[in-house]
Amino acid sequence: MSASLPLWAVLGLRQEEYLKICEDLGNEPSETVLRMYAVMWSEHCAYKHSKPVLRRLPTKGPHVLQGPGENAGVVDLGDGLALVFKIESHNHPSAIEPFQGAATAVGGILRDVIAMGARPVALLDSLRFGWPDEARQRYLLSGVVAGIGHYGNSMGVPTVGGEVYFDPAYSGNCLVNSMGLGLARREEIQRAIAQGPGNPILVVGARTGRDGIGGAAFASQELSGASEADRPAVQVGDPFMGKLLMEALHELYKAGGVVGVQDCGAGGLTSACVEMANRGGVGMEIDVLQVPRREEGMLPWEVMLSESQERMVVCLERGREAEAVRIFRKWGLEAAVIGVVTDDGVFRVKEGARVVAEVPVRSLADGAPEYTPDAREPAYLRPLRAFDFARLPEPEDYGDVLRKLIASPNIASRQWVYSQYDHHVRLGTVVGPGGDAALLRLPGTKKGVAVKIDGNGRYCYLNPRRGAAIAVAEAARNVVCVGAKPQAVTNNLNFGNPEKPEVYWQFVEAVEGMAEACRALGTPVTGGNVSFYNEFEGRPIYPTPTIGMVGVSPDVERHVQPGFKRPGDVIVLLGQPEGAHLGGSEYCWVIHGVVAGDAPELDLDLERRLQECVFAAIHQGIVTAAHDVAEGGLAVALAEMCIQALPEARGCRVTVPLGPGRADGQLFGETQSRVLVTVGREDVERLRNLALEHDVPIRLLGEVTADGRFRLAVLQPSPKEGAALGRSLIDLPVEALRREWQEGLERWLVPGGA
Amino acid sequence: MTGEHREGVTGLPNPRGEVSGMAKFGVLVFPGTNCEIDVLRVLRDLLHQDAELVWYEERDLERYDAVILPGGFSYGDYLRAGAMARWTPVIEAVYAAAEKGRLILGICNGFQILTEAGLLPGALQRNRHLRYVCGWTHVRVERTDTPFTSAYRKGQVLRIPISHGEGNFYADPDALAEIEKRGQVLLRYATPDGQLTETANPNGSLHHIAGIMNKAGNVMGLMPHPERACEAVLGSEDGCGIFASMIHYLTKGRVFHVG
Amino acid sequence: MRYKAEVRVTLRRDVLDPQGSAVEGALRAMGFDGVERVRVGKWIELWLEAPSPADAQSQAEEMARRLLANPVLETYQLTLKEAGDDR
Amino acid sequence: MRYKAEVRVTLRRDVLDPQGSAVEGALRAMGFDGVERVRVGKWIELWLEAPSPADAQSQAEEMARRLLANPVLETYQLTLKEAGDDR
Ligand SMILES: Nc1ncnc2c1ncn2[C@@H]1O[C@H](COP(=O)(O)OP(=O)(O)O)[C@@H](O)[C@H]1O
Ligand SMILES: [Mg+2]
Repeated sequence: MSASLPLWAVLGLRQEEYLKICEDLGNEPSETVLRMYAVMWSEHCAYKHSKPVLRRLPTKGPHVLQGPGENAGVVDLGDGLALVFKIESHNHPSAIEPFQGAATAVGGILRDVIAMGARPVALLDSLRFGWPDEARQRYLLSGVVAGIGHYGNSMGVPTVGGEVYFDPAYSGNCLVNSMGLGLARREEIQRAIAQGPGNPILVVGARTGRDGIGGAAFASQELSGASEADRPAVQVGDPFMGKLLMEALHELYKAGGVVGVQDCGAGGLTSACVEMANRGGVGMEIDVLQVPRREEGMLPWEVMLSESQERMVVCLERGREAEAVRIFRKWGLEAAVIGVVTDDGVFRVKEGARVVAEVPVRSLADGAPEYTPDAREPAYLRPLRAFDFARLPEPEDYGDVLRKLIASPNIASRQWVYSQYDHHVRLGTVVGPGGDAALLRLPGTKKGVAVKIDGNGRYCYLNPRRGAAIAVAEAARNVVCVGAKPQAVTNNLNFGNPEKPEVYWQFVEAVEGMAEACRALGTPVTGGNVSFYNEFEGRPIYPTPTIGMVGVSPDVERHVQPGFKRPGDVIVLLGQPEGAHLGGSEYCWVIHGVVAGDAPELDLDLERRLQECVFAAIHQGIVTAAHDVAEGGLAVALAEMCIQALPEARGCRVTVPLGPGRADGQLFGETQSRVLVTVGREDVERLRNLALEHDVPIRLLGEVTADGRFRLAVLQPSPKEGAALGRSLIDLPVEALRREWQEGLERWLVPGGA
Repeated sequence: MTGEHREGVTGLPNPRGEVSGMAKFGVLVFPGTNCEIDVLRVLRDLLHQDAELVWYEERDLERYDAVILPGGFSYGDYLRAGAMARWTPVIEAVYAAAEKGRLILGICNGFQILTEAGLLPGALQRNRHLRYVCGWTHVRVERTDTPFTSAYRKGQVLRIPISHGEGNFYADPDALAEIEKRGQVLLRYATPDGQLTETANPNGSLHHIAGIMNKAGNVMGLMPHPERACEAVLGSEDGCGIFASMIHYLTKGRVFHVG
Repeated sequence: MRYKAEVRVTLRRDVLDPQGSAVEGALRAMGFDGVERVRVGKWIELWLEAPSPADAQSQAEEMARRLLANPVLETYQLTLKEAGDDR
Repeated sequence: MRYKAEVRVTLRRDVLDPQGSAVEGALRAMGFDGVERVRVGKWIELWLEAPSPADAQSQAEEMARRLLANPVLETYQLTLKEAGDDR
């Protein structure tokens, strides 16, 4: 740290920002004030580079009760119930200390849900690491997974789904995104607002220590080898305290008198208080001496900026303080009145009688300048998109390719991961991890909530606009595959440094693509999170928007899963009948070591029709299994359905008519808008009619067998007019595939193999 | 979950259908307990019993026919799972209830608390592979002449989920021999067809022990979560028999034999 | 007076120590071939006020016996010292 | 020669110790009113073969630094002694 730099520069503010602060204040800020600004105006808190772009997202819909802007989004589920959901990232902390970084991510997202007045009912996680051949990546994965389990399990919230991908692009900067869902009755929804001059402000939960000071600023910088030295004390999550806090808050909500609540996340007390005051259009006065502390000798700005976990700020109606304190004490927690709502629009921090900071709420909360940096298409794109796939040899042994693909750490079973998460607690999990989307039942109704988290960074690297749209489409498709109707989206935008024109271009493109897809599918965005500066030593990660999609099932009994159920059932491909798209595929990466081409094409209109058709078919009760075609393409999707089949239905015989393009592209390419379903012979006609009605292409591929073999043949047009030649390409015992799939990930992780 | 499938509920044709009487259950809540609502739902909504939550500071459990210590993370599972809950006021009352022959059932964390309290022998160590593990397991019923297992057939294999980081049952060789000799083992992890193989043991428990009772036969602890296996829509109804057995015993005043 | 008790909790000899074995395996994999055996236990420091060293000692003993170690699995060793202001 | 290294791993001062706090609360609730503060760390014993005490020391140091303690959160103290046949 150079002595010659002014404090504002050391704290990461730009000169123009400093000047604007002076202007807003009418004088030069004190150190305390400046430090609060540095945090509140950091990218992480102020969304300086993203706000203008995020406005392009559709956020309204008939079911949306709360769009972006509160702690979490809310959609109406009918029957007086509301679903609260939100996603958060904890990428940098997890790269430094995977266990605690991931644990605190879960704690944070749960407090967002709790702050909305809801009971958390489910968690999902979206993870990205470098290739698992590096010991460091395995260490990160193990730590992150254990950390997520540590917090979620202890809180009694099931982790019902998620995703894990490996790619060298994430070697220096892993991604840890965590999604939380909660349920509340509509009238129980809380807001993060402070109102009513004279009303008391309380901090509840844990004591305040020096941990995590500057965390928001830390998240707003690139990682480098040198990050170690200047990072804040690592925050340690305390799920036990988190659980007590949750119970105490729910008791408090029930008791009444709560005006508003907000979780203390990035920016600590400052951020929570200022945002609450800003939403209410009021001022606030805080006395740092009233804040219960864990450490001695803390300075006022340390108290105001600490990111100690398991704390919330509550604004109560006057006179309700004693009751609140009693409730928190019952749960063994602190609840301290630290300030009061005022009517002057000023955020005033005092240390006893001494005023240490006075700032206009609006300036601190909302006054950061917005930036629209230059955007430039990255130079890497042209050569990559021009890649000549003819250079890649076609496989000699398709069975061997399938074995390798199914064992890829990006496709293999994730059981090693999700077995470390309690996914049953609360008795709501009808479909847990392992299938397409998770399905939770809604107590007291026949209905259910489906949820999926999705995002393919490789597609976005090749085409951020289309890649983001695919993420939305795929998440929705997965939700449909368990019998639910997609409703709304939360998202986490993980990108590099937005001040780089190439990264900013990726960002803008991705948001546009996401917006298009959300519009086309009728799934508004109710919130999300932006994580920039995901770089290591100057190299950005793949642009990685993750989409959290929620849907509603009218009848949870009518759900299906990917595994085959009955020998003799007919296997049907709905959606895009032909396609040999190789770009960005797992096949190209695993077999040829190539990441190139363009992301697969996406016809959003066909996608919507397909989803409506699958939904209708499931609710007519004719579908016995359903699975979307994703990474690994048609052959892998079929293999997954075999592997997950009931013992008596473990096998299939399919014939794929070859269309234009390479056979490997047709079997392993990741052509979009495809769903595989099975139906009984007697129902094929009904399915055909449905497909016709929805204008969705339909192709019968074969049937489920009981012989334990995976048989795939292709039909090639023969030189003779009108005839076709059948050729068997794959004939393997399902058990062999199952073993590859089951052990594919574990082989990397468990010493000495699975 | 994939590849594991229910055998269909055996034993009582309909374990719930057999439940006629009503007993009074106290379900204990320690700071950090998180399965109390699940247990309550099964007892009240599915089995129509009189059940209520009991805060850990309660010192009197006289009014309950049976006491259940549900799963979760009492005191965060810090130090050792169950270690701190064991020293809370309600445990004195649990001793008294056990003494009087009331039924006591500890599930998962509840089992850990009961061993810490010395109401059940042995201890639950960290899982052999050191990872938390959640998933479906199969357990074989070793005895049916007890108040907790009478709704099952001997040798019946139940499909019930587990979810724990410290479920690795340990007792020193003498204690273990004693437990076996007295027939205190009620459930063992097994394959779906009842074999005791290495891979069927999810946590390294000695002798595949998943559930045991005390010498007197009125205190049981088990690591699997029977309350999570009481509805077909959640994947299994096999766990219901534990509660059904208890209710039968409490309302008919005797152990009930099926077969 | 303030005292500091240090309690070392170790697994009994005959109890398997999966964590110790894992560390041992990891150390060998890192190239520390000389490692023969590793055992992992707990190290608990506690500060307390007590009227006398004897009282502090007996309190600390009791805490260790009742809560800090589980006799089925573990044994403990305790040392007591006067504590200044170190925490 | 055989050596035994004892490694005490403790949380850094400024790092929150939820486990310690919970134990502290439990001890007070058990009636040990004099308890002021509890911190929970690890106690690792390892036995190793090494050509000399200096070598054993430097190996043990390296193990502690690289694996046994997580420098982001913890610090360690190491003592080395010659080991007989005790395990
Ligand atoms: N990190 C994770 N946490 C929990 N569940 C996961 C995680 N990663 C994957 N899963 C679950 O494993 C299954 C397969 O994952 P994935 O291959 O990513 O599915 P998809 O191709 O449908 O995106 C899904 O049910 C998913 O929810
Ligand atoms: Mg899928």
